[in-house]
Amino acid sequence: MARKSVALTGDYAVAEAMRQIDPDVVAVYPITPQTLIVEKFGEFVADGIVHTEFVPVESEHSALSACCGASAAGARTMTCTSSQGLALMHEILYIAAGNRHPIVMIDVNRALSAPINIHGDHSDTMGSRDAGWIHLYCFNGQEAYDSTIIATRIAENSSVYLPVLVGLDAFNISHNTERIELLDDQEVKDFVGEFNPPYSLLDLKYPVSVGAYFLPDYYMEARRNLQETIQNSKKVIVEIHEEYNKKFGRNVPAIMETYKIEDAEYAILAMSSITGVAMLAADELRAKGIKAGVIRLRLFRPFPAEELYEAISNLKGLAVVERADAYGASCGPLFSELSGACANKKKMPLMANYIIGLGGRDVKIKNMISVFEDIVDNVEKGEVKSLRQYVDVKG
Amino acid sequence: MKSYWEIRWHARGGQGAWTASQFLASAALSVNKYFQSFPEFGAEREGAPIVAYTKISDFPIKNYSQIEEPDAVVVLDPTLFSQVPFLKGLKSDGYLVVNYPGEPKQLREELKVSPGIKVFTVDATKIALETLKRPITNTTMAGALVRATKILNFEDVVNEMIRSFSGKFKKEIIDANVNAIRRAYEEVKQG
Amino acid sequence: MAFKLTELPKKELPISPGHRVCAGCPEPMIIKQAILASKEPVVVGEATGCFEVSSCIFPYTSWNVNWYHNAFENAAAIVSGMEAAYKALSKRGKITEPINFIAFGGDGGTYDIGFQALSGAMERGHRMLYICMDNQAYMNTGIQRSGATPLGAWTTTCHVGKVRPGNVRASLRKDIVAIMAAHDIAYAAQASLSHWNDFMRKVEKALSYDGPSFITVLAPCPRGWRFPASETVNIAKLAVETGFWPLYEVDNGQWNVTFKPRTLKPLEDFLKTQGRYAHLFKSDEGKEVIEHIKELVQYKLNYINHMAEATKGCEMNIFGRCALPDID
Amino acid sequence: MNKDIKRIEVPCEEKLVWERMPVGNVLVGGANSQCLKTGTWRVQHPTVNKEKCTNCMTCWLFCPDMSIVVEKKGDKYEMLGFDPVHCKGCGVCSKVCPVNAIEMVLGADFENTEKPFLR
Repeated sequence: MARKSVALTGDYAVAEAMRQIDPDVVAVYPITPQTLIVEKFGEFVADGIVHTEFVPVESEHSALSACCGASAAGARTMTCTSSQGLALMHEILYIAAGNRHPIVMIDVNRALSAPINIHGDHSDTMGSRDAGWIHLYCFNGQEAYDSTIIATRIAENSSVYLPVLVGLDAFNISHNTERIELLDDQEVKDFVGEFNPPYSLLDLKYPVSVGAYFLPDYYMEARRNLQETIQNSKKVIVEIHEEYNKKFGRNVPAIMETYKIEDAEYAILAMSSITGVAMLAADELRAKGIKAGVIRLRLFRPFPAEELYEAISNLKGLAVVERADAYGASCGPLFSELSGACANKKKMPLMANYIIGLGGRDVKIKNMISVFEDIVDNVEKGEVKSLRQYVDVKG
Repeated sequence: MKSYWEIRWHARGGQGAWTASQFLASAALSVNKYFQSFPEFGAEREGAPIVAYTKISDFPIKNYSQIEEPDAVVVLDPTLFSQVPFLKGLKSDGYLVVNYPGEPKQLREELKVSPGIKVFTVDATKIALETLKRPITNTTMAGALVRATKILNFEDVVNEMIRSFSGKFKKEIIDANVNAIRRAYEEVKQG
Repeated sequence: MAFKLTELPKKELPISPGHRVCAGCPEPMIIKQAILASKEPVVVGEATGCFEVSSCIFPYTSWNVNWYHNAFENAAAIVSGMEAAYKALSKRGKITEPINFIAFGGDGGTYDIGFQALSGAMERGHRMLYICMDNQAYMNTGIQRSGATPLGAWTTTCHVGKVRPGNVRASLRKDIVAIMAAHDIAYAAQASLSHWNDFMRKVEKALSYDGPSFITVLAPCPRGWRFPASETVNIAKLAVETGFWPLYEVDNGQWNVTFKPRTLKPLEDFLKTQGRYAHLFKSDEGKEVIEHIKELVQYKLNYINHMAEATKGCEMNIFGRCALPDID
Repeated sequence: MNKDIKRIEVPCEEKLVWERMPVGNVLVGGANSQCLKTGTWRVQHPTVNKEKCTNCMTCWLFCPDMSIVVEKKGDKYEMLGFDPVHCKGCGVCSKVCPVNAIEMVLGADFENTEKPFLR
């Protein structure tokens, strides 16, 4: 079926998805480069195109707090933020997950201060990775659009009821006008369906107390339960992606996208938009006879340990390329995550960690080629010269 | 015919370079091509020299990095000459399309453009003042670019302009814009 | 409308026994009075604090009304969200019953850490009542100084020492009612649990407006103020009768004194009931501080009276209403 | 505590294992804290002289522990005494009583879990 394609920035594509979902409550605070979403959605509100109660709060902390209140009151709730905004929400991120508020949040991945920088990297969401939210990372504007719709279904699934974060890269995606294929409004409406909340503060027949104080006698049980819930959500995440893809003829990967990995000896594992240049680099290496491939990880939480191991176990060398660093740690967050997930695995490739594209430093094909060359060199020499390296840094 | 184009736009903040870039993108959409259009990610404010990018392709674009070696460079404002190295990275067989009242030869000498690069000039400011009554050269220069590179079919571009302006602007304004882009298309000189 | 005490037990109590606040705690008294004053069902959002941690310790709750706790500094923000959800779901016909939204916070969650969220919620015009249970220090964490701690009072972060006479500050305390009134909300008031009818009428009035409202209620804390648990209500009463805690409201821009003691009792009658002021009576320097407190108390009384005089006839039924038509 | 109002008694003693924690750790059905016997905190307890008592309900309004037992008699409410299971013995009732009908007595009287403290 031929669908309508339009020219939209990544942010506008998200705003369109939000318009079609027509959430009950959206509480937001503006921050570059998320502002285009807020502004566009604000237009829909001003024109009465959506039914949403739009709450333009006075901080991100209050944005997520208001979202929690709205979600606890049984409303379909969304917000969006970026960088410092997500950092300011940090406290409430854990509460939203602990209280099982199925909030969908779009985060335009931007670097954290200091030094202040408004450009793209993943330090913001990586800093919030353990809060109990499901994390989906988008390749482009199309995927940001699709993910916004998919995330709503995942969050509100009765065996999930967890908040979902959708990450798209600052500027390269958020402000990049691309060809976006939209679904019909009715298709989206039918796909997301009605929100059936786990409980509601507005239901006067069944009084609820939400947000109880936990003493040491029950705190661990609550947290253990949350761990199980998010781990089990993977199955639902895959099912909902399959349903979406089948229904609308899409090809949105639930967990990861692999590129020429079947026979690959060397691969780059990365997330979001920078994997495109990695794929182009792999093509160039293959032209030189080096069997290169790429894994784009889309689902970061719950971390798909088995699937990733499956994808990397036959490689000779794996370069984990990240747009985030972990200060004082021995490697970046994705690398430590993967290493932890694969502890005790027998068949592991030689692995090295490459930090790239921090604060919007442009990631080019040649950078990815140099990463491939370095991992090939490591494998040939049989040792990793340095576990963590910085790509394209003056020095 | 090239299946993948990378274009860099030079202007001042407020002159509508990104708008022109996006307009070209939507014209590409109307003929079922793939594209990207994005501003340089800086903190520039109105008046400062700025850069915008367009990528147009027959297949989905995987590359989300900025453009280092454009196939074409478009300059909206001749007063940028002394300040912006807009020849930087331009492919040796690329296209340079400039809002410039003089002959292409003159410009080639003035800027010491290397011989492989095809130089085009058009007095877009004059056209804009005569048609739009304002020195806004963004869509005008899009017309010149299309003539120079044949990246898109010119009538498709005009149709997209009429389509996207309809409903937003009065008929006189649409007509004036169509007139501007058409004149730029016709008056562009190669040398 | 005056409330008839003998008829109040008709209504279900919003909270049940078994909660674990200190004996003689004023907070359950305030919550009880506030919610009993609402004709419509109430949904509560509460900031982290004494009553919050004591009234709902998993797996037990003392709440008979829908109750939501999220964090310390965001009671006003969570209730904004609840109210927005109510509006949205009403618009879609998913909810038809009238509901009043009340946020409860301590003075720390109101004057200090929750101040920004409160200001935002008041300014945006949500239909909610924010009630500050004002015990003038961080009691939940062990009696530390807050922006509400009055001049000269002892707390565990403004000790009485060789060079410091308890809480040192430039004013008696932050004037939270005036700050809230400056948001041009329909209703802001100061109340005391001892004057229950005055307080309940204020709650009723606040809830009658289609917009945000704010009441701060004095909550004498036996542990934090150092007095016997049985004296809670009496001390609240003395605070009113000595002018330390005047009862007034700012109703649609009009300042009104809602209770005027015929003659003010000496301020010492209030101060000497509490261990937090005991040091002031033991030295000449302390007595100087008392004199200064008296001046500040008198200043505030004059200020309120002047405001009442100055705003006479200013009452405008214009605040708090949303001018937007419903868009469907 | 108003006897007219039906309370939902949630089994308090059941130990929850992690698999059975409610979604969002939400407690449903209203107050269930009545099973917590805060009366054990008491070192003194109130007694009421019903001959003086005017059933004005002031003690009922101020009691922080909802431990004033009242019952509807005809169209009026009558104060019957105190809830010995929950009364923490703070003594607020004795201070707010406008007719001095309530007096605090030393001793917790824990054995008394049935009879309200009447004099």
